[in-house]
Amino acid sequence: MNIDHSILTILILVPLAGAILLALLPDKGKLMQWGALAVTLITFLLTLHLPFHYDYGAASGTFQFATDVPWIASPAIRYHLGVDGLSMWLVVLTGILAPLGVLVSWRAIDTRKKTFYIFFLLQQVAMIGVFVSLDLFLYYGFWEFSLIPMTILIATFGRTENRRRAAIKFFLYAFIPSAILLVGILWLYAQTGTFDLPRLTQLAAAHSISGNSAALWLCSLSFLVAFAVKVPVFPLHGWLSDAISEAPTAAVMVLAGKLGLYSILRFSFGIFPEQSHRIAPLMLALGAIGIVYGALLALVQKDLKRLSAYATLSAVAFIIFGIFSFTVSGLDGGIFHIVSESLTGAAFFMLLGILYERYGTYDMRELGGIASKLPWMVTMFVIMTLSLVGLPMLNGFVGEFLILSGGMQSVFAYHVAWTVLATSGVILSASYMLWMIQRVFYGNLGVKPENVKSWDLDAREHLAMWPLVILFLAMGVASPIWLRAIDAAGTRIAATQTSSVQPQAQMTTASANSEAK
Amino acid sequence: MAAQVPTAYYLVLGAILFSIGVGSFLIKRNIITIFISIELMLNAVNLTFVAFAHQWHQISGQIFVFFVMVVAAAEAAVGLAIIIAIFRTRQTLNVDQIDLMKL
Amino acid sequence: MQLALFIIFGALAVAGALNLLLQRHPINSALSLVVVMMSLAVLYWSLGAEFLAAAQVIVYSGAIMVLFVFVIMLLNAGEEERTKGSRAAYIVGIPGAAAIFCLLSFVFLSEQKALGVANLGGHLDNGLNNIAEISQVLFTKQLLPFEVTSILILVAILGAVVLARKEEQ
Amino acid sequence: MNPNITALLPEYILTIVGVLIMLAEPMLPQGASRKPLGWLAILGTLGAGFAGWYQLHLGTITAFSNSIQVDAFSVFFHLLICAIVLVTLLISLDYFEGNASHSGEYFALIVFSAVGMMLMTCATELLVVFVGLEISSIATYIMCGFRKGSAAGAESSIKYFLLGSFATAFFLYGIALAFGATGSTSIAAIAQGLDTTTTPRMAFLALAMILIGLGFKVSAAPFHVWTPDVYQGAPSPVVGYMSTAPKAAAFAVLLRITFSAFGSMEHRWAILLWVLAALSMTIGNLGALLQRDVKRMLAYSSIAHAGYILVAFTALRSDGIAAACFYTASYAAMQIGAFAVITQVTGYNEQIRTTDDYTGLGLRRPILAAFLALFLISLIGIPFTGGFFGKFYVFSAAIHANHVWLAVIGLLNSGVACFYYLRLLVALYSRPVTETAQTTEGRNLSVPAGVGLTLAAAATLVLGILPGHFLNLAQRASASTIPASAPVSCIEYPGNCPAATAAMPPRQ
Amino acid sequence: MSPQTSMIPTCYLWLIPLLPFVGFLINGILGRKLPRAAVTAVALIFTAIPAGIVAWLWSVMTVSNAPEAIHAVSRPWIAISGFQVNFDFTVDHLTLIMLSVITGVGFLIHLYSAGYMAHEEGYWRFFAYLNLFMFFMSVLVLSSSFLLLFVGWEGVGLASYLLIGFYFKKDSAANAGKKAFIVNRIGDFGFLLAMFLIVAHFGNLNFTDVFASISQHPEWHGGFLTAIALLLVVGATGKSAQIPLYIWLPDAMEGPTPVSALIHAATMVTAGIYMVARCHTLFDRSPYALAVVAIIGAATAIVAASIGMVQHDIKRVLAYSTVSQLGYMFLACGVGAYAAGIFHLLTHAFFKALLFLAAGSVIHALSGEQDMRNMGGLRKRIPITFWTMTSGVFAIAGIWPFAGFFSKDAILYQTFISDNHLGKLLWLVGVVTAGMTSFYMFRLWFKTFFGEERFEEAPQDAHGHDSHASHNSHSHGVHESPWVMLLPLVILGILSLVGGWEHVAFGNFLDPVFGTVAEGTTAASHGLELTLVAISLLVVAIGFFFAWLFYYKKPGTAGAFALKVKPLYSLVENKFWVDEIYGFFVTGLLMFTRMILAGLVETGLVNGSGALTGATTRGLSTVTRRVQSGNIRSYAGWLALGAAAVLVFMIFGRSLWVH
Repeated sequence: MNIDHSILTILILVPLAGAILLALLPDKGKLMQWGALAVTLITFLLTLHLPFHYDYGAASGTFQFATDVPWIASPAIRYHLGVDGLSMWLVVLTGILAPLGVLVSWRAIDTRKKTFYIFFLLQQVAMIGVFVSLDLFLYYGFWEFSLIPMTILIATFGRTENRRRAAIKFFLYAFIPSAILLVGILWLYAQTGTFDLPRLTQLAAAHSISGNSAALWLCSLSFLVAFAVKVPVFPLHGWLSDAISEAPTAAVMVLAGKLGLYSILRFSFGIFPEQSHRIAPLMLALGAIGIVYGALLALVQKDLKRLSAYATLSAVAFIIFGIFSFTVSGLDGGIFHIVSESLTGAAFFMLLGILYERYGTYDMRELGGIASKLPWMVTMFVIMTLSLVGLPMLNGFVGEFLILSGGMQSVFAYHVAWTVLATSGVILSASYMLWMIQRVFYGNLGVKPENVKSWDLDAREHLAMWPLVILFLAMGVASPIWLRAIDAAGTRIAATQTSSVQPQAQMTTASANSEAK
Repeated sequence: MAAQVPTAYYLVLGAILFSIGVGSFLIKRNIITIFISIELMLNAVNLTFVAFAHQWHQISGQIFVFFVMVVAAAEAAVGLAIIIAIFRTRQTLNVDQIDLMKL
Repeated sequence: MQLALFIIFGALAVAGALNLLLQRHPINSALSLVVVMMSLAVLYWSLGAEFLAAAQVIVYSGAIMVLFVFVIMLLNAGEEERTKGSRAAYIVGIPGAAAIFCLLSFVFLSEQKALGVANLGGHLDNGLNNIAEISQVLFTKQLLPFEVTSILILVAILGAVVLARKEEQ
Repeated sequence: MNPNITALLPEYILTIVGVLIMLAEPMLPQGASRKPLGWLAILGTLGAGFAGWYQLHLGTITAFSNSIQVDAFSVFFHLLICAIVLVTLLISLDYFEGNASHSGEYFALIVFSAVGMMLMTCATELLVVFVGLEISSIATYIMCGFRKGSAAGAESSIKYFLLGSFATAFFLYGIALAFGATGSTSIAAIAQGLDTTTTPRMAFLALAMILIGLGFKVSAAPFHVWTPDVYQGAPSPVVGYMSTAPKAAAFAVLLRITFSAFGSMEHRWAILLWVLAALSMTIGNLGALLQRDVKRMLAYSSIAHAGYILVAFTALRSDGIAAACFYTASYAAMQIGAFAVITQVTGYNEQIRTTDDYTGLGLRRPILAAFLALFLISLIGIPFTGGFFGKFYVFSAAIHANHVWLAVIGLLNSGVACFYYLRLLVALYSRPVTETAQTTEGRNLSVPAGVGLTLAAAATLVLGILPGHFLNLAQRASASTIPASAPVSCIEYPGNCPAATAAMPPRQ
Repeated sequence: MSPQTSMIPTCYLWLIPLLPFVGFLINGILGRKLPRAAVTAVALIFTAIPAGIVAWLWSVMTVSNAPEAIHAVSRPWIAISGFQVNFDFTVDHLTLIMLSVITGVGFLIHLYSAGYMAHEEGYWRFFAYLNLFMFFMSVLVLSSSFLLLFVGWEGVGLASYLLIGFYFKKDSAANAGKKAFIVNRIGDFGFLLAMFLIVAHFGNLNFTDVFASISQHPEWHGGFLTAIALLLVVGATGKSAQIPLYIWLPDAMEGPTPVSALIHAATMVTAGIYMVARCHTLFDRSPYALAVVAIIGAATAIVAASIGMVQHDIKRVLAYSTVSQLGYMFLACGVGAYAAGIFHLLTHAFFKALLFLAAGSVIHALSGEQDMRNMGGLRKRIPITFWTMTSGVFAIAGIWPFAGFFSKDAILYQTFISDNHLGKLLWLVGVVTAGMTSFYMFRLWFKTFFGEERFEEAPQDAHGHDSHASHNSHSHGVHESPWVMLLPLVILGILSLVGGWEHVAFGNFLDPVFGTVAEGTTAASHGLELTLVAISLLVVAIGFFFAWLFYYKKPGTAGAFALKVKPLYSLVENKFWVDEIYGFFVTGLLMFTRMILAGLVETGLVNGSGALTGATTRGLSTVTRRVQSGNIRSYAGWLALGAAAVLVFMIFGRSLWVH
């Protein structure tokens, strides 16, 4: 039989079943680890089904592997799944990160493994669900649901006594805007009587969602703000550094970026093309500022986790900058960069986790001179750094280049200035990463490395790192493999040029005001 | 004819009694007295019922009053039992001292 | 006649109510409530509710109030001391009560015309006397509530038993 | 069959069972366990439930000279109340073991109060409503004080009793005024009378008074003040019961009175309820925000949930009523579930009260913690739980009636709410800070309690994941209460129309 | 392209970069396990073969009717709708010259390193990095599009970062590496922006297409072309260590000497010049940009030279001289004499590599001593080194008939006759710089090889050359280097002697690339050329004289003279305080970040807003709970009030609420 129509459902169900299975198994020995590893690997292999059976020639805007059955008659809610170039690679990404997460947690999580792996798998369920669901209700379901496992993971396995605060902070930051998002969704439903995304997109294209432009504008903001907080975009990132510095490695790997960015691309741009164009100049600015801001703050951190947090902020700001340039290049680059940045970030956090396993600290002042003791470690760190600072031939560069050149081509106010500012990020990123490398690995031995007995990467950690390294190279050299599908999506979004693009100066002011209120 | 009284007056009388009932509920400290003031409120309502029954020539109003009486009796039984219980645990009938649970 | 009855017993009722309010000792309050009930009984009668008037005297002031007095005696509740337990009661409560009164009487008086007048022994729909009428309705139209009341009583009894009996252990 | 029998079948069954229990109670020897009576009550409830299910297929029945109308609406609440009673009985079977205090009477009281509530839901005659209300109220007053000797119990009982009677007086006054305005006390007659009434102002007063009385029963702000104290002092299973069943009944009455009796004055009470809803949500959540005592916290949150349900009243009839019914049900499921867990955790002599005492429960009693976590998640309103779908449905209805800002307020409130729920949830799964908790913790989970919990949990999940059938029921209920004349508000889109729903039953 | 393309097996082009990369992979992954011999073998073979291929390319490209360029087209690297970049390589004469420098000199230096690094730990690492560098450098020159060029551009930056920081245990080394990479990044910042502008205006990054469309629009002048050109210049100044971004190069001397020779003298630093030359079509359209290039070049040349005159560290002298020589090349490009620039690049590659290697040999001989004040009289101790070095010194000083003479004079002459308004002034600067050059080079020469021996014999505690540990193995006093080190020296020595003559041989070799620049004028004024030559030779002689006077005839006069012009001297000795000024800016930025961003914005605005909301809610909550006084009567009070409110609302509500 043809698996294509059920594959997405299967992808959601496998980790769920895995979680239930783990709940039933006894928590003894390495059973939990092996179980989780098996489940995640199976999921990953299943996700690989998508790129191999994806119809790259399909008309853009069509969803593949689709499932569409009524779920609830009234309100009209459907169980509608499907992927396109935008979401396909994100699903695969989610698939591959999971087993790596299990591998790095192997030894790091030694107590209450059961709780950990159950919620870890639930987290994966939620994320895959977000990426594949095309019904606003279903999507919102997964979107909200994804908060719970993450919160509990942070609260339970956080690093310091601050964990509970961090967890609640994370949850509140994500939940309250989402509540407003729900209002937006419901309003849309009241206007159109459907939750179905493709349908809504058609309506939006026909300008027939609602005559009330002010309400529509507020609605679009309710969407955008909720997503922007989750990304997070520059001034809304209050939760990020706490959450990242508390959360266990496996959780951090999937904490920021993906979900919010995907949602912006899929829903904000899909349902509110005009409004998105209207707000774009502001977002462009926020993106550029965020890049520099994150990089500068990363530059002055002493704690590796916090440094990585601000690095993440800077990285996602790149993507925001790209997608809101509304140029093919920017959008393609942005989408591509979501994938590559997640991989790089994952590598970063995994390495930090491994380092923490060795020395039990993230404080750079206690580290130093490790390079001579852990050669493989430093090699991996340098490779990751190069990918993060966007060295050509590694994954980071393709995205960055496309994004920034997209910014240069965009039509919005002051785009040149913002592009210049954004590009200066490449200097700063190099600065903080290299400085970190130097402080951690070069120079004289720090306090910890001197006193703590440590060991270089073991087989398991090699197993976890090498796939990423290879992916870095592959994505850096053979980007078309990924861009082929992504380009279709990016081109479509860029093509939704709205008739009502006002003169740019007005647009910025307008969006600024509306943001203010 | 002078002998007639507007129904409204009965209603106002009811309102007066009702409000006095509310007021004494607010003012009295002794639980029993408070309970008594509730009875007063019920009586006010009864008066209103009767007045309306008279105005509409509807017996159901009076029936209602009848039921109110029954209910009042039942409430009295239970209420006084509760009061006894509280007196057992607290040795007081002053409501101002019955505020274990607050905030 | 009607007017006289209304004025006298209305005044009496109000006086009783106020006395209830002002008396410090619960027993006095209880007795002043009896006064109110009695005068109300008269008013009922004047409004053509003979049965209710009787029931008021027998059931209410007879049974219920006796129960009250009994409990007061049982717990020998003395003078209530003027504790300052609650400012809210005075600050928000009394104005609230006053407002309620004003609103009610405002509405009643403003709609006085529509409400019409009451006269002595107000005749009811059919010639039957009041008691017969009540009983008829009670056992046909309002049978269900009447029956259900038994459950109510049952519950009350249960409650009294449960609550009043001492905990044995 | 004689409608007078079929119409009140569940009530009959429960009454008989109650009487049987009362008769059997003295027979049992002094020290003996009263569990058998509990089982008897459970059987009776099941019977009543089946009777209700049976009624569902009889269509609308009116009996006792139109003082009773058994339609989809009342059957919906019959079933709901039966379910609540069932779970309550299950979780409180062992509650009194070892503390022999009239557990027999307890079961009887629950059953009788259930009868009262059921009567409230199917009554079309305010007199019946009043009597039913009194039955349930008095029963609950008593149950609040059931933990004899505990000062808190007596206090909560007296508070509930005094304030309850106070509110009842208002309710009565309302009925009196309604009678004065329309010359009748039956809902249908009032509805007609209002069109011809010569004293509209008095009608307004009547409605206001009735709303005050019922507002108290459903603990909507500003008539909520009693809730926290009473819930805190009462025994946990009783709280679980009284925070769900009487509310459900009261909401049923409120729905009938507002939509059927005073439907023509919707423009008046809709906006009033708008305000009450906003107030209740805000005050409830704010009150709970810094609350350390778990029961008290849940009490406050129940105020907020009452607010959420009131939101549905502001919506257009067709989806408003259905939403209210649905939310009431899902709220009942999660609330009683939460209190079931609390009952199991704290036991009879509730030593475990504060959030800190619950810290680390996930380690000590994983299963209970998991249940509690589920109910909390549902209370927060996380998708795939009844709580979420209820909120979703309610606010969707409100927004459909263009009450967008009410929805904004409400959802912001749910944002505030998630803070305190989450604090407890997080506490469950983090290491204990105080060691006091474990010592006084109750025994391990007994089978009936486990069944009760499972029922509640299952309901919570089913209402969240496959609400199809149940929604259908709720929508039929709402359809049955709408007078034919009433404007049906699903012109805009067919999806929401009860008729359409019946046409295409949801598929899984 | 031209029909001949088919005849030429382009796959060989791929081998040029790929082989070194393979070498890098082998050494990088397995190196730690492999024996040194194997590592060396891998490194050398995988650099030797490309050199062979390049030689073969010469034979192909220089025959008559050879194609102007060989293209190797391949699958796309980045492809989105409306924009595509392939892995395309192109070899034309310019590339050919660069390639020969890279592979040739590169191979020699590999050879040299085999001896020089023989006793290092991380030997394998060194060669892996070196091969990596070869890979990226050849990509840089082979690429046929800006983006691919940028790949090499960044890559060589990376390699130099890794190699400078080779002794990462030394903080100075780690710092230098970081500094080099970041300063280069500042250049790349410009380069990137230039590319974005190009994409925005041409929608394409291929050299051929971009330049073709420029030549199709003769009306384009200045404007965005200037913007692009200037941004490219920023990139070039970063890579080629020109003002204002030259500061990283002197610190880069922390790396092993062969690295300095290969990367920081011969090849990488010339990438900027190569890029400007490559984009000459662009620059020719923007006189303004050209002028900027010329001025930067001249300024850098003289400033660096002046600093070089007072340095004591032998490698730093060479470093500054490199900067100054690069300045010459920039100057050449700036006046449109690309051919001359490239020619100087070639010769400079020879003699500067030689000088570094020789210096390395000296250092090797003195077991790690780098300070010239502790040298002297080495002439007899290490003769071969001395003679080869001499050839290098004469070459760079520009003494006939050494290579430097031809190339430098070509530049000065072109500058003089250029139609640039500043031409004469720039020429003057160039000539003065020539004098300085000869001064500091002979200063180095004298101080190192003549006079009495100022070094202490046979340091037991020898801390290895470049002061890295583990060199105690052969610290047996001053000694001549092994043959693997001397052979490259000799070859390069010969090249720096004869390297200039090929200019005479095929002077128009680059015309296919640059077109015939200023051909007429050269023919016209032969007399002028001779006078200029005379002048520059004279200046060089003066420079030699002073060096001889100060450091050979009567040493010490230098110190006395320095005291006379104390302020000027200290200014120069402290490199015009440039590093300090930059450092001030950087610390300022960090301070700003800590104070304003981290302090104000992050805690105040970002977290503060959230905290404020929380506090407000808590406050409200406290107020709400105050109502719950626990007193029944007050509860009744609230109920009464609420009831009153509801009643009011119901009766008068209509007027309160607009329907």
